[in-house]
Amino acid sequence: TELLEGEQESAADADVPDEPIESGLQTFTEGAPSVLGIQAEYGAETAVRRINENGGIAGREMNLDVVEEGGAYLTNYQQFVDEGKDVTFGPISSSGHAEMVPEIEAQEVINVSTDGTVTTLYEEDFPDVTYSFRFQNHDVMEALAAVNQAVEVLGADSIDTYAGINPNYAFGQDEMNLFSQGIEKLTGAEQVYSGFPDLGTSDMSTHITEINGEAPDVVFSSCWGGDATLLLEQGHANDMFDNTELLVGTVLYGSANDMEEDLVDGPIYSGSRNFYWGEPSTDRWSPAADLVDEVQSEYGVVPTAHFMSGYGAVTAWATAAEKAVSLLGRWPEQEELAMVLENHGFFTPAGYHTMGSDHQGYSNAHFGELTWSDEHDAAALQDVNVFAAKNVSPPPGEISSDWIGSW
Amino acid sequence: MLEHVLNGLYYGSILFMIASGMTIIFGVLGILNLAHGELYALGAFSAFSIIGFVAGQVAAPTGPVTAIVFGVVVLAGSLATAAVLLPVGGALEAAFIRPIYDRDEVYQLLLTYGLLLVLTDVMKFVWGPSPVDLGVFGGINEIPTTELVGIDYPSYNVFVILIGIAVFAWLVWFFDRTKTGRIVRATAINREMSTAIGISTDRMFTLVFAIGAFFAGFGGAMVSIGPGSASLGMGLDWLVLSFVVIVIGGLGSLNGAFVGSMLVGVSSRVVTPYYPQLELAVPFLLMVLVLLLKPEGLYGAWGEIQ
Amino acid sequence: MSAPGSDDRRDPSSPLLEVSNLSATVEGFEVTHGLDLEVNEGEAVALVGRNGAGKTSTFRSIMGLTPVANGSIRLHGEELLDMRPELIPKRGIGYQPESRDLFTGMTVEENFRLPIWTAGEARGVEDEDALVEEIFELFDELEDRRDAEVQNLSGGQGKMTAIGRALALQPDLLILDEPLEGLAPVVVENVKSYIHEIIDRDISVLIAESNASHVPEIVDRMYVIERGEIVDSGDPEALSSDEEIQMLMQGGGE
Amino acid sequence: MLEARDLRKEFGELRATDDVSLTFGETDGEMVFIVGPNGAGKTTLINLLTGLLEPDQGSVVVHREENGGTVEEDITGMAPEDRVGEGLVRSFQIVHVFEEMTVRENVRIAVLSKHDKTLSMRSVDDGHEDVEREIDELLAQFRLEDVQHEVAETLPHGDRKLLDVAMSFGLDPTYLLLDEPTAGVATREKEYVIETIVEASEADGVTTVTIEHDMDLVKEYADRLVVLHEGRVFREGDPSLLETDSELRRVLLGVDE
Amino acid sequence: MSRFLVDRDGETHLRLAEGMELTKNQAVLAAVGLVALLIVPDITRFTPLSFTAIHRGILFGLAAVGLNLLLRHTELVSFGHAAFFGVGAYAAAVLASQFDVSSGLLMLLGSVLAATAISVLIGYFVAGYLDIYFALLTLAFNQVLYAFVLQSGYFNYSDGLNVRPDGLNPPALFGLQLSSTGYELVLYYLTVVVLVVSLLVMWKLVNSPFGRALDAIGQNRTRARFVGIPVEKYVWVAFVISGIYGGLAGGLFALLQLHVSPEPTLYAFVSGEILFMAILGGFGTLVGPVIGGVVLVYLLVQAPFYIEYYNALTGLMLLAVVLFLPEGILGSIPKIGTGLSRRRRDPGLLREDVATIGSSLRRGVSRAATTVRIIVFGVN
Ligand SMILES: Nc1ncnc2c1ncn2[C@@H]1O[C@H](COP(=O)(O)OP(=O)(O)OP(=O)(O)O)[C@@H](O)[C@H]1O
Ligand SMILES: Nc1ncnc2c1ncn2[C@@H]1O[C@H](COP(=O)(O)OP(=O)(O)OP(=O)(O)O)[C@@H](O)[C@H]1O
Ligand SMILES: [Mg+2]
Ligand SMILES: [Mg+2]
Repeated sequence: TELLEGEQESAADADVPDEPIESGLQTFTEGAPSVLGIQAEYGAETAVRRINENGGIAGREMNLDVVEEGGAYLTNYQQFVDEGKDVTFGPISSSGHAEMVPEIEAQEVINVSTDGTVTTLYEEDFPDVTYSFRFQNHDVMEALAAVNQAVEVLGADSIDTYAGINPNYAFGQDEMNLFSQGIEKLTGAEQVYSGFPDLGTSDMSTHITEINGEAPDVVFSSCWGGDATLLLEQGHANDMFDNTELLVGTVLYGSANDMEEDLVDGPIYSGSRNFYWGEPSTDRWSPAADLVDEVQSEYGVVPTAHFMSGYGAVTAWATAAEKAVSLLGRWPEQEELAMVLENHGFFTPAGYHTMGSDHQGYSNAHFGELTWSDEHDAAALQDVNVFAAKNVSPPPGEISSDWIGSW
Repeated sequence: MLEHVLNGLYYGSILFMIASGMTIIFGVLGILNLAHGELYALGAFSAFSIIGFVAGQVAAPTGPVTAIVFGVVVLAGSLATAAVLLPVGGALEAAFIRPIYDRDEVYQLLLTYGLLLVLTDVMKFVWGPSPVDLGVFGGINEIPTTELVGIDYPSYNVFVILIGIAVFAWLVWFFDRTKTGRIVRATAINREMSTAIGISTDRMFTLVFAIGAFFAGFGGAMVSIGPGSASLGMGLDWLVLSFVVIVIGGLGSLNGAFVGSMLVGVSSRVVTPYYPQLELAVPFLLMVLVLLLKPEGLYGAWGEIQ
Repeated sequence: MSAPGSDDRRDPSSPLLEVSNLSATVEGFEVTHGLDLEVNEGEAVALVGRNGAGKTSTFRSIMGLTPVANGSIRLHGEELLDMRPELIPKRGIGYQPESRDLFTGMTVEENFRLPIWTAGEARGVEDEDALVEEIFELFDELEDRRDAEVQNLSGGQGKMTAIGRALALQPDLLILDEPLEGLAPVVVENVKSYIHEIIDRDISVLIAESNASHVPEIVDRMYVIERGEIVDSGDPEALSSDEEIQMLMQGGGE
Repeated sequence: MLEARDLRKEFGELRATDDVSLTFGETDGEMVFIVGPNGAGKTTLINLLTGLLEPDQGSVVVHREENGGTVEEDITGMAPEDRVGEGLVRSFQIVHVFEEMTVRENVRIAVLSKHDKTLSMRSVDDGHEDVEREIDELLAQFRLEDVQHEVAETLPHGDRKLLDVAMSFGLDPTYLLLDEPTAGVATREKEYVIETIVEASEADGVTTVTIEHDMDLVKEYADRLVVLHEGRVFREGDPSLLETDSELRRVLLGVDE
Repeated sequence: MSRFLVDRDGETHLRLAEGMELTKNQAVLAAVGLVALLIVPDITRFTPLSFTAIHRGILFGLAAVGLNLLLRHTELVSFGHAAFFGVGAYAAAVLASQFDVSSGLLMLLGSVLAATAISVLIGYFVAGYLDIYFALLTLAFNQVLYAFVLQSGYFNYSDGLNVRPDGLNPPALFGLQLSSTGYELVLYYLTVVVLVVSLLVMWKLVNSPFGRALDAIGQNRTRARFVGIPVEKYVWVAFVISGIYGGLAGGLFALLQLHVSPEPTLYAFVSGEILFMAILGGFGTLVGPVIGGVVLVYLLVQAPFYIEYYNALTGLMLLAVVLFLPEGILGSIPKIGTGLSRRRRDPGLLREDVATIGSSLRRGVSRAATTVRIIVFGVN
């Protein structure tokens, strides 16, 4: 009978070890950045749970260890490798990711980063890697989606000035940079102010005061987590939304669970990376349709794009592993799996993704107006625009700023 | 410009509430309390529970009367929050810090650092690893204080600036005018002789630590009520900033802590828009500058409260 | 400056201060060994001995500032060793330490007022201002420096302030540790006469002095201390004429 | 010769040193005593001379014999440690020693400094025999051999004073300024301390300037007397003034005649 | 007695060089320590101990040894040692990523030079300050540097720089381009050599007249000045030496981590940690800071893998050291040694210990409760 069953399902008779797959995730589990990190953890856990409920990967069950990434990226990865993990996920931090890439190449254990978003990372610093991947969109997709959204809402002609409030570290600087390039190219607008409050600050009033003074048409922000709520709270308190036409934030929605109803009031548009649970329409596909309810009942939060960074990273690797087993008829070596991951396409509740040949994920980008959902008692997006990957990110191998320059 | 200055005063007021506690504790106990930032964080977290509960008992403001009621309720809540820190501070002093007064000061650093780590995890245990946000900020800003005087500025910030000034005035009054205050100062200056004139130094120290914790908690509540949220590790930056403040002002000097806070607050807010890259460095540059010009700080008093 | 009213903890039959079998330790070393000492009501007593004999340590033990391994210290018959140290001044001992230990950053006047605030009630002080003025009358050199912060006083001015502060407790017993050290001759004479005045006001005095020549003029009785033990006691005049004692007192011969 | 020229120092309203001009060491090995009531400005004067305080006005000048002539050097504003190099050494009213070092180590620091060896990286225990020998001599001179391995902070008060003075001597002073070296020292030892100072100053031609409150000692040992009062030089001259000058006796001793 | 054995105060001392002597116990401890250092790579292969965590601890320990020169001798608490550590690390990283220097040793040289330069500069400003002012002024310079690096594109902002000359492979050591495990091993032994040499140099230094002069400065500045020691200059020199140790450690850290970013190398809390390592290990000893470094780094790095409340674990352990090992870990070994041997002889003492700890805990709690009651309710 074993043989018979084997014939039906090619993967099942493959030469696959019995012991479970050991995997490790490093993410921000506490403090201010845990707003993202815990979503990513929930996402990864949800993906693993679903995998195991469906019989594992080629029959192998999957275990996931989670550790706080704060400052210890490299050590965390090394410890995971020491413990014999088959695959590792994370981190969120872009500097952590940059630090890890060469080590991953040296240790030859695949890592799929959940986030780690600075554009130059794979474009310029590590154009040619084997074992290191990132699932998430890179900054350019977010920033350009924001540009497109602004143009969509106000029209290119009525955008003359813009300003930015972005967190003071590589990610924030990168996002502002790309946004400037994009919006100046499309509208010829002029930058009137750009402030970089500290990451995790408790006061942004200076920057908001400056914005009020300059009254730009568009304000761009890549603030996330507590910074995003802070921006909205202080923005409202200081009447910032009376002084600007539009606030486009790349990941304001990441703080959906922390926002109060009165905060989302005003011309505020937020990106949600590759995932928003109303988009793409998920009614017919149960993994997507059930997700929001499942997450709300399991964890008491609505899943955000950062949830999908954990979910997607695990799924990217798991689907590639399954594909490799069915191709090879045995469990793949790290190198083989890495090859399968390149140009690998797969589905998540966020739709269809591809892992580019440059080792970073490509997917559609979502942008919508921030509103309040009574049903989920959390912030939500309405009138969501979906920008196709090829419109907001350069083709693999091309450098973003060159590509924007060629518009 | 006026707004930048106001922003600076707002920021400085919160800083003062934290730094003043630190100054008092340093001035009297001679302890540089590295856990002070965590006491502040504890205040922020407690505010989430206490004010959250208290404010939940009244409706958010709709008109002037309800606004005032709401404001009073929140203020009472923040006092209650700070009051929670009194026993916490007192207990920490009596149980951990008291045994090491006579030890080399570096052990005091190590011990308070240990407390810092433990307190962080206590908060993680009680409130979980993620930030919590109180969310009454918007409600307070509906209180139309500033429109009444014709400027358009968030009521909450004005409220905090006023509280900062009130706290300063109270502290100065307490230490300079009241007998208890001056007895505390005497204890700070010479423990043995204080004992020899009948002061219970143990109790004074506990009291002072508790007062320091009280104001840290009050500062925490202010931030928690405000646009910020309570999160683990939120105390670290403020801890370092309070160092800056008390050094600029002069160690152990309350006037110094006040002027220092306001200087740090205003200068960083005024400089930032013109030289955004300096936002992080301004307080430290200011500190270096002050120390090079006036080595003992603006009101240097070497361990005495004045 | 009168002593406060009756107190039921007191035992009228015992001496004012009774130190017996005292062994005090400093940094783990025993510095006095079974020392006995008495001060009666209205009496002025000196503790005389060379440097390091243990005078300061004895005083600090009485004030509860130096740990005591063994022995007993009674004031009005009440054991002080069982007491929290801050209660000792409230029971009526005023202490002028060897190094002045003033409350720096505060004025002379504040230094006088502090003890009244902390222990005035226990000492039965009724009129704070009057007591302070009385002390300034005693040390009229300080009158000018009343509002000076004490760290800016000269050596002698500081010493006077320290004595004045002890007096502000309205003590029954005044302990003076080397009150004449570093004082100009003119002030030495003054302080001596103040001490007489103090004694006249029914305050008992216990003085440590390493300079033996002043002692007979001040006290009624003296103890000679050597290496943490009392080696002799009695009338100062008589003792001072004793050759051997003279040697010990003056810190000579070994 | 050490000269104070028109020195003035004010603390707020109070003029602690008021236009003081004095010279010390006109004759070799001169022993000058500074006396005066408490708060007269004695310590302040020494602080000004040794560089602990900077004067508001006036200067401190050292005269040196060089190639037969005398050279004047204005040392106002010079750092205290450099004045030590000029031979200007002091002790303190409140004892300043290295509390956690033994007596011997304390003295060693002074002697090493005298020999300009404090930057040396050779081990302390080896190769500094001359230093060790000098330490032995000093310890003997100040009767500190018995306690040489005691830690300074555990010493009785008198021995600490002695140590303080011994260290000053270890620096090979030309001018030694001593702030109440005998205060708190038992009577017999007082004489001993002063006698040691006298001997040493005579032997090496050290000019000593000593603040003292004990007039018996002053009468016995002073070559010259300087009386300060309210910041000014009130009297200057022979110690016999103490017997003869009735105004001085009133100010200093409180004797009304 | 042979050339290497000398007799002092009736005890045989092992004589290493002029003025460098060890008592018997010290010699045994030193030998054990050295052997332990050498076999760390083997031990970690057979046990779950983490090799890199220990390596990292030793590096930080080296920085702490440098800091201890100020702490133990001039009695100055530096809260800004990360400035040198970070500058050392960044110097290596800049050489590797901006100048394509591929030799690890050259990078180390760069670290030392950069740290020297920066400590000369900072030292010039801080040498005249004391106590807490010194501590906080060093902290301020540290933070200014941190803010500067964080804002600077040259240093690649918060993302930091790679210490890989060709982008992927580690630098060459002794001219060898090694595989990753080989590189780690060679680097480890290089670290051990650097550490031992640094310790010997420090030993020599603190036992020289210069070391004594620093002691004198620490104990009484005024007096030191008045025995003719140019206090500020000497403090400055000590500061620079201490900075060089920090820079060296930072350079090695860069070589180990192969990536340098501001937060783990330059942030004020790194300074704090270096300070705490010295205290934890026993700042009254020469080697204590190394032990403190290994222990603290190990706890900070590894604890998160084992328990959720890892901060509390570290914190409690620090509290325990402060309260029960009053001289730090190494500093308390002699006392523990005698205590243990007494207990071996008299096991009854052990029961007493438990009773003492119990009662002191109880006392602490009741003391806390009483005081709090008094404060809150005002009842006595
Ligand atoms: N901190 C200390 N550590 C160890 N021993 C000490 C300490 N302080 C004092 N002693 C010792 O205690 C003994 C008694 O000292 P004490 O100060 O009581 O003497 P004293 O009679 O008051 O001397 P003096 O006339 O100098 O004031 C001395 O032998 C001294 O060495
Ligand atoms: N730092 C200071 N600030 C303000 N006033 C000071 C300061 N130092 C000294 N004084 C004042 O200057 C005057 C002279 O002080 P100084 O110490 O020189 O006196 P002295 O002659 O040494 O007295 P004594 O014999 O009592 O030691 C005193 O009135 C003193 O109060
Ligand atoms: Mg004494
Ligand atoms: Mg004087």
